[in-house]
Amino acid sequence: MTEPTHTPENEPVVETGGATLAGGVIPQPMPSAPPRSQWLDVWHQFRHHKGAMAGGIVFLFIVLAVFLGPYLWDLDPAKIDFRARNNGPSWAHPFGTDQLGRDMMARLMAGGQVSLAVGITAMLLALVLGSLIGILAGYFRRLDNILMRMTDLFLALPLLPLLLVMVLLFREPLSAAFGIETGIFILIVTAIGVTSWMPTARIVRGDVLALKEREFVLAARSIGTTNLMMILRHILPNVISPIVVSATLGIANAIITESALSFLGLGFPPDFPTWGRLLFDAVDYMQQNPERVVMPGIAISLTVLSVNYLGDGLRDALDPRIRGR
Amino acid sequence: MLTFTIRRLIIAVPTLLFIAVVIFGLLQLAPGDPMAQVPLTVPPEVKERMREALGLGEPIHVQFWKWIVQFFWIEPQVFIDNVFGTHLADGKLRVLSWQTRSPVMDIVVQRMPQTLWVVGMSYLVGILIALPIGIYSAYRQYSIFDQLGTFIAMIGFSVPTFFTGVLLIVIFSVNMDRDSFWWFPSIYDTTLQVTDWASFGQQIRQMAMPVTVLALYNAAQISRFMRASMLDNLNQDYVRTARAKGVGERAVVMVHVLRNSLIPVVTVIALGVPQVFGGAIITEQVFKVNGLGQLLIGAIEANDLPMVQTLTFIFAVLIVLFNLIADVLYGILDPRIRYD
Amino acid sequence: ERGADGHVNVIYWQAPSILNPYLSGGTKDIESSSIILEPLGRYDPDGNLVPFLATEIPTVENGGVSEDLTSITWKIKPDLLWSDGTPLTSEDVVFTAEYCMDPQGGCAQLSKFNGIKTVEAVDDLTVKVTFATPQPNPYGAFMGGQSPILQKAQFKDCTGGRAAECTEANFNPIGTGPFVVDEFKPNDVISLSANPNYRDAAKPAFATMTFKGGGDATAAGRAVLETGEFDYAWNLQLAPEVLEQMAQGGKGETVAAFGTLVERIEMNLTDPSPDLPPETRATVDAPHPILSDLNVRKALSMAIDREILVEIGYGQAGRPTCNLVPAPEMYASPNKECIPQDIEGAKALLDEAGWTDTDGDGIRDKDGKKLSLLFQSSTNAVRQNFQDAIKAWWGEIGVETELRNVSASVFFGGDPGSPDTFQKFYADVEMYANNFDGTDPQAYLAQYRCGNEPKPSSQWQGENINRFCDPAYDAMLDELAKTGELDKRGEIAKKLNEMLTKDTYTIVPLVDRGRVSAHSNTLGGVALNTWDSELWNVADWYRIKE
Amino acid sequence: MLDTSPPPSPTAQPDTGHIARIENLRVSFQTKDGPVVGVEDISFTINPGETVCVVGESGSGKSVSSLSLMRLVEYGGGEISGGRLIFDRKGGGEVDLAQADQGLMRTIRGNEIGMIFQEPMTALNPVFTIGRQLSEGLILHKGMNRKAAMKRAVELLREVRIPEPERRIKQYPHELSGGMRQRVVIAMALACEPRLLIADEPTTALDVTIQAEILALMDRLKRETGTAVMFITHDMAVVAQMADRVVVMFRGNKVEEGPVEQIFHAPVHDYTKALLAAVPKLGDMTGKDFPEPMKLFGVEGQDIAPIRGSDEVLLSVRNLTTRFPVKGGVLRRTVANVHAVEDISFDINKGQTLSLVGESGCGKSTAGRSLLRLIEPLSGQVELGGTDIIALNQGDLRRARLDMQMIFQDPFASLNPQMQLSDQVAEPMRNYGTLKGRAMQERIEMLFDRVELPRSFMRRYPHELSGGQRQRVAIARALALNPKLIVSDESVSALDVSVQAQVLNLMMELQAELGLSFLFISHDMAVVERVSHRVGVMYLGRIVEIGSRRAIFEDPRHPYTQALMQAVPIADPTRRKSEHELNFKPIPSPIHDLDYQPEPSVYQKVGEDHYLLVTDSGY
Ligand SMILES: Nc1ncnc2c1ncn2[C@@H]1O[C@H](COP(=O)(O)OP(=O)(O)OP(=O)(O)O)[C@@H](O)[C@H]1O
Ligand SMILES: Nc1ncnc2c1ncn2[C@@H]1O[C@H](COP(=O)(O)OP(=O)(O)OP(=O)(O)O)[C@@H](O)[C@H]1O
Ligand SMILES: [Mg+2]
Ligand SMILES: [Mg+2]
Repeated sequence: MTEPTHTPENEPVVETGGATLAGGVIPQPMPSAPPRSQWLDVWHQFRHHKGAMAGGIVFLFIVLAVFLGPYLWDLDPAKIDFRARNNGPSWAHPFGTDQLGRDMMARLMAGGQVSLAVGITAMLLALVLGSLIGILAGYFRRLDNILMRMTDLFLALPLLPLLLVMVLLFREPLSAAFGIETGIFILIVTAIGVTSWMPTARIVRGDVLALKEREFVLAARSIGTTNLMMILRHILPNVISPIVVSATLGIANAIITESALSFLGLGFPPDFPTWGRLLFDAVDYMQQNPERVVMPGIAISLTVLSVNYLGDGLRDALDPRIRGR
Repeated sequence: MLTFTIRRLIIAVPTLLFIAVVIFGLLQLAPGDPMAQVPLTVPPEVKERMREALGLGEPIHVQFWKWIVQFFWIEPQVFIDNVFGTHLADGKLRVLSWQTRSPVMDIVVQRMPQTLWVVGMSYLVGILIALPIGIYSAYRQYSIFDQLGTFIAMIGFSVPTFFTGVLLIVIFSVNMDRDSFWWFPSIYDTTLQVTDWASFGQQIRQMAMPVTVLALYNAAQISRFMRASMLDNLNQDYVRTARAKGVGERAVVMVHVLRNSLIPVVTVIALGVPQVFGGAIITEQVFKVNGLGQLLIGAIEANDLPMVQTLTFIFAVLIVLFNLIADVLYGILDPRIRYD
Repeated sequence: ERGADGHVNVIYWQAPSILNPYLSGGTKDIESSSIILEPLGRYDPDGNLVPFLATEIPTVENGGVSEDLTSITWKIKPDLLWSDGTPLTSEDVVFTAEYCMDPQGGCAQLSKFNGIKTVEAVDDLTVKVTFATPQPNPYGAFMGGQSPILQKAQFKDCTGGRAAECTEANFNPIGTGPFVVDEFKPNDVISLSANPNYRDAAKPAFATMTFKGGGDATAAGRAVLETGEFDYAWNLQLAPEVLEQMAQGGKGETVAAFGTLVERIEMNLTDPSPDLPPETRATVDAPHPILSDLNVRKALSMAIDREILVEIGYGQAGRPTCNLVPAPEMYASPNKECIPQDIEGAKALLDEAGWTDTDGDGIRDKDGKKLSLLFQSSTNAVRQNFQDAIKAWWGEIGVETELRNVSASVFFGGDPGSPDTFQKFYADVEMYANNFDGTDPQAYLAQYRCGNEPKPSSQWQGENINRFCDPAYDAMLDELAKTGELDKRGEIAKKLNEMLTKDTYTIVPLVDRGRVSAHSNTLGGVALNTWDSELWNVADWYRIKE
Repeated sequence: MLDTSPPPSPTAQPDTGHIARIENLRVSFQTKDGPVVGVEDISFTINPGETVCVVGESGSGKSVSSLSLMRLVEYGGGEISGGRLIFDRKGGGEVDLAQADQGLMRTIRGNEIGMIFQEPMTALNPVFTIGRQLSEGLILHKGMNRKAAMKRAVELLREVRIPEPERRIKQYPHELSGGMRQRVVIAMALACEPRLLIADEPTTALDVTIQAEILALMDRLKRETGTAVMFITHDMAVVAQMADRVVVMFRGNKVEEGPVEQIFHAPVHDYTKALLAAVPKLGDMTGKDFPEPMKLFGVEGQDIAPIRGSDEVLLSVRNLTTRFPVKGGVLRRTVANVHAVEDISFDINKGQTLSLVGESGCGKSTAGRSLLRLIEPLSGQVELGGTDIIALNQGDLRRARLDMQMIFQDPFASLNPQMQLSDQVAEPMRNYGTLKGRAMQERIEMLFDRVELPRSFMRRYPHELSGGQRQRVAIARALALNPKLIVSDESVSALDVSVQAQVLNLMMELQAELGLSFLFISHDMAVVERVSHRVGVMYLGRIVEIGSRRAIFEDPRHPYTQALMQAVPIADPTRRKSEHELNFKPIPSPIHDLDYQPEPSVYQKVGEDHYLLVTDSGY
């Protein structure tokens, strides 16, 4: 028999069900630490998830590089230098320059600010909308039909005209109300959010349909759980994994869509670099200046990858069965 | 289930009509004009004449009604005529495209083969590689295979097809020798007829690159959902029961866990099928496949409203249909789901 | 010998939708149909008129055009056959005019038939066109790719409202050109084969042709220059360095030629401020608070380095210009004054005009009004590069610029409901390119007539984009319309051109844009033509034997 | 730490003929509070043709040991950290299962070792039909084709006394009653006639008649094929009936082992003594009108007073009917109805307990759920304290649920797998805001203490518990609100008798103090006798006999009631019932065609508070 050696600190506690005989022939085991909130627990778990931590660090690095980087690398991303057009990497321009001689590193950082902000906000918007609609449709039978037919409608609407109509109707009022940049930001984020929540909604609904027939939902109803609490406590944590996947895919989608929007004139002003646009602009130069495609490509992929690992961590942290392993 | 299906089919009618109205309204509202592509050298009064010739002068509800009649009444007759050789629709005005002045449905039919060959095939290939990868990644969570799969899937999803497509072209069409086996055409030939093995080989060659690009993208998405959903079910008690019966790991995973994990995957796949018919705009453009995606985007750019309206509506029908199929499948996959 | 050279592949990154140029104004449609349909005469690469179906180009000298410029008489070559073997007669030409001039038809080339009173068949091979008023330039109808001859037999039931229903005819027109359509897949591909009844028995050299459409300019260029899959690619609007890189592929070469296309900045002379009510916004009732000042307009032009623009945007396919009408020679003003960039001069000019930076934020102002402009253009990689560069230059002279780009389909769409069309001009300056058909600029210059500006009452239609209005200009236009002598016409046109550019800086021309196309090393006979269809001489194309 | 050291193992003799030998097994789990030992040190042997009963405290590691023997603990996050599991394979050779690879295990599982799982609901795959799941093992190990396997599956279902097996085989797990599911799991384990059968509480959800039949079935198997049985149970009467040898476990250790007579008549260890003393016996309450708490072993000065309750009617149920559709065909259309509850009426007084007993699948759970409207009944009236439950809208129904709570039959399925236990117990209080903050915390702690769960469990998740522990969480949750009525569906079946006694006492105490009423659904007649004021006997969806407990137990009139009383096993190994005492009556089915019109229930008064169904009940 191979008795595992235990240091005194982690001496396993033998608790097999408490004192059997009240009055205690055998003493009660000592109660351990007081119960902590479930979310604290999830957080604790999350912190010890290798993938999540790696993802988190990379993500943090990207955020820092993009938002603090410009203080260290203070070249103006809009500074045109016709003499230095299409340069390869050099000390003066570590990532080379573009067709107008602008520094790619500075543009990458500036672009990252926009792309990250748009990507994350739009993804969150789509996610919240999608999950909300999915859960409502799956959970409330009465809402199912109307919400799902609405989803069908949104899926069917041609994207481009829809976006064009949005610009038509909202660009000027938004610019007037929030200033040009914020206005456009709101417009873009809403445009992406409003046009990409449908898959999440349908996926979440499918899961909820199955979930709400589980017995613990019935049990929860029997103890008087309100619908709101039922959704928050019982349904939502159990559909977290498709939501997390949607989130990762959503952020990639949002970053790419943003660049597509600029072709409709819906995006940021053309002198605003974003990762998607840098990548798109660079495709023509793929053979001359491969670093121009590679850098924004890596930036986008790395962001998505890190968010993916963060999501994996969250998912694992929420699954009590995987926890502790 | 039957009543559910029937009920849903009945509801589908007003839904689709509503969608048609909304699409029509949206297209009317959207800025743009069918004359956008006419050069600036053509004077405005001529453009005005051309607009009138397209029927643009008529009130909106008349235009909509005309479309409804043409699409729901005349086009089916044309279809019947084609199948049975009758002459019901002779002389009746079909839905005509403003760009080409020809019946929209004819062009749609013309675009089907390449769309199905390329987009459909890539979807199929995507699913076929996504499912095993998703399943195995979940089964061996955090193994090398899983990490690699995650990595590739994320790259596949986050790097847009306008990049991967061009990359493939540069590698296989530009840098390969024209005579080598690894050379692939960068331009899809829609006139190619598959009649013998040689032309079949040619067809495969010209499909190879667009299908690869799209399949990678599709597979990335589906495999992630598959993996997540498998992970949710791998630790359930019934899996233990299956193991206690002595069922092999393969069957445990492929039968017991898989069936329980299919709902999100079915949803994603069902969501994707109409997209197949919607075409893949960017990939089609990169490889000049000229399928339905190119047709739609071209029509939107040219503000060819009858074309956009018809295509989008067909698309809507497919969406409604496949969502219904998905719902029916839910009921079959998980008997606990009730719809009454 | 006809058909000896096998197959030829042509790629147009815009796909043709119809093969009847009268039903579509699109370049792609006009050029693709020019393989099949032919006019009486065409322009050659130098802009000269050359007869095609006609025996010669009618002029006053040879008596083809009446002295009073009110009629023109065409003589058709004898023994011409349609591709179906029937003879071509003057009836077909008359029919073509009727077809286009039918008020219900929505003919896209109606302006070519402007001023025509009657078209009559004098005999089987003679057609006489009579105009209501004297026409200094009577070569509108039946000239160039825009107005080829249709076969009466095929189109006789397709006039007026029924034009759109003749899908078969519109897709497979019977022509006299070197090729006939085997199969047409709209917006995709045309398969053609040599016309057995083509008038020159030795032509075309190719037996079959594939005309592929779609994709983008990069892909088209690559297919010819790098992979060698195609023989000819049309209009490669690509960054010069990209094109250069492609050309290193060694499979083909690029050819360039210049026409009348000018990339320009248009100054808005009216106030586009969103604060104004919709009836007055961007109309002549509200003059522009900044750009009404000639000095500002001039300074803006001076700050631009056109050489660099050419270098970053067009390379061999562009040259700096100060003219709205850059060609033909006789109409082009020699003005080159704007070409050297003069930042200091621009600054001085602004200082002088009272635009100074009073609050030290780097942006000039005057009377509390900031020198800050909204600069819009259509979405297009080169234009965005231009916008960026111009913004930088203007920044140097203390002008703040906000950029906006609008999808081309909206920008040029002319939808009165959209705020983003170039006609509505809800911006201070905008950039696009325009040209004129054929070689005569009269109609082109007439666009800037008073009252021709887009305005709410005209549903925002109109060609006087800048809302320019100068009675002197209008008077000279009238004179031009009356003048028949070419030298005189040239002088007036130059004057008009300068009034718009050099004198008032209402229009700031940037680049005279040429056309770059590419053909493979083995394709011979290509003569790039910017005055007519690029495919004007496909009949002469042949395969170069190694 | 423990004052118990295992007595020298009687199995230390040379191992000839043992089918399985467990030596010093130790199993630990990783939880976030550090490693937890599920089984500390266990050794015992099982011989061919022998039934070894493993009894012991709930949570003492019985299930974990059996899962270790199957090498399935690994999949649940456990780890065999020591010991050997020697198994004698059919071909002769012995293998140490603890070292065997999963490939080898696969050929052993299901084929040579069969296992019946404790919680049948979660153990069955929800998306496959019963038939599919049953036939799987047969196809795999017996090489049958699908058709033959299906045929055999029908036979198996019949053997485990499931009515209308042809129909049931096409149903899904959630469409079966708790007892039926358990029988499906039994059939599944028996399918391949394994050499060793591990039965983890296989009869908790079965009524005594079916239980007797199942036990007889296992006995027969043992006799005919020499199958050895490791039988885990809390029911000492079953132990007395079945066991050859008994192993007593306590807190992860074996505390005593011996032949069944020795354990029953001369227990050595304190725990064993306590256990036996706590066993409720049928007839204990004979002559008493009212239930009273049980005398607990080792507790001095216990106040044992009868609980009278009141005469005020709290719950009144009239003509309650609930049916389920049976779907068939590809289109899944309704082809028949399950008449789960058919026209039942009863009253429950304030502070009193009505027990529902009856055959497995007769509709008890459905009745309980219907009156709380967790299933919408087809027709009938339910009145709780004057409010008409059936007429309530959803909002009012929620408010009404403050007064009525349910303990579900399958505790694992009824707990949210993602929530900590403390949160699950706190949830009802959060829902109604009855208690907050510290007060709520204290109440949770109190409830944990009262149901004998260590407070350290508060932070655990349902899957980290033993069956009995989960059941106690469910009880604690139902008690959290102090409702007026609790529907307790088999709520103490998974508890060992000593804990059971305490939990029952707790319930009765609350009843005495707060005037709680219970609808007590149980199969354990001794427990029913102990706790109820009145008893209803159900058969095939109807109440066939209802009356005061005394009347029913001392004067059963209906033939089914009589049979039920007959079949109750006795906790004495010397008074075993033989198989021929049982009458294997064919069981009719509650599934009827769509056009079937049942007759209304008519009762005849046979005693002061004693009614007998005169309508034909099918028995
Ligand atoms: N996955 C797990 N993680 C942590 N602890 C566990 C896990 N599974 C079981 N345990 C603990 O191991 C101990 C033994 O559990 P086991 O299920 O064997 O009890 P049991 O004897 O079968 O009890 P019962 O009669 O209540 O079913 C219990 O204290 C339980 O809490
Ligand atoms: N959701 C359902 N769908 C179809 N039939 C059902 C459903 N739930 C229960 N039944 C059927 O209703 C009948 C009564 O079931 P119920 O669960 O009430 O029995 P029970 O008396 O509680 O039995 P047990 O003692 O075995 O738990 C059974 O025949 C069962 O198959
Ligand atoms: Mg157990
Ligand atoms: Mg039950």
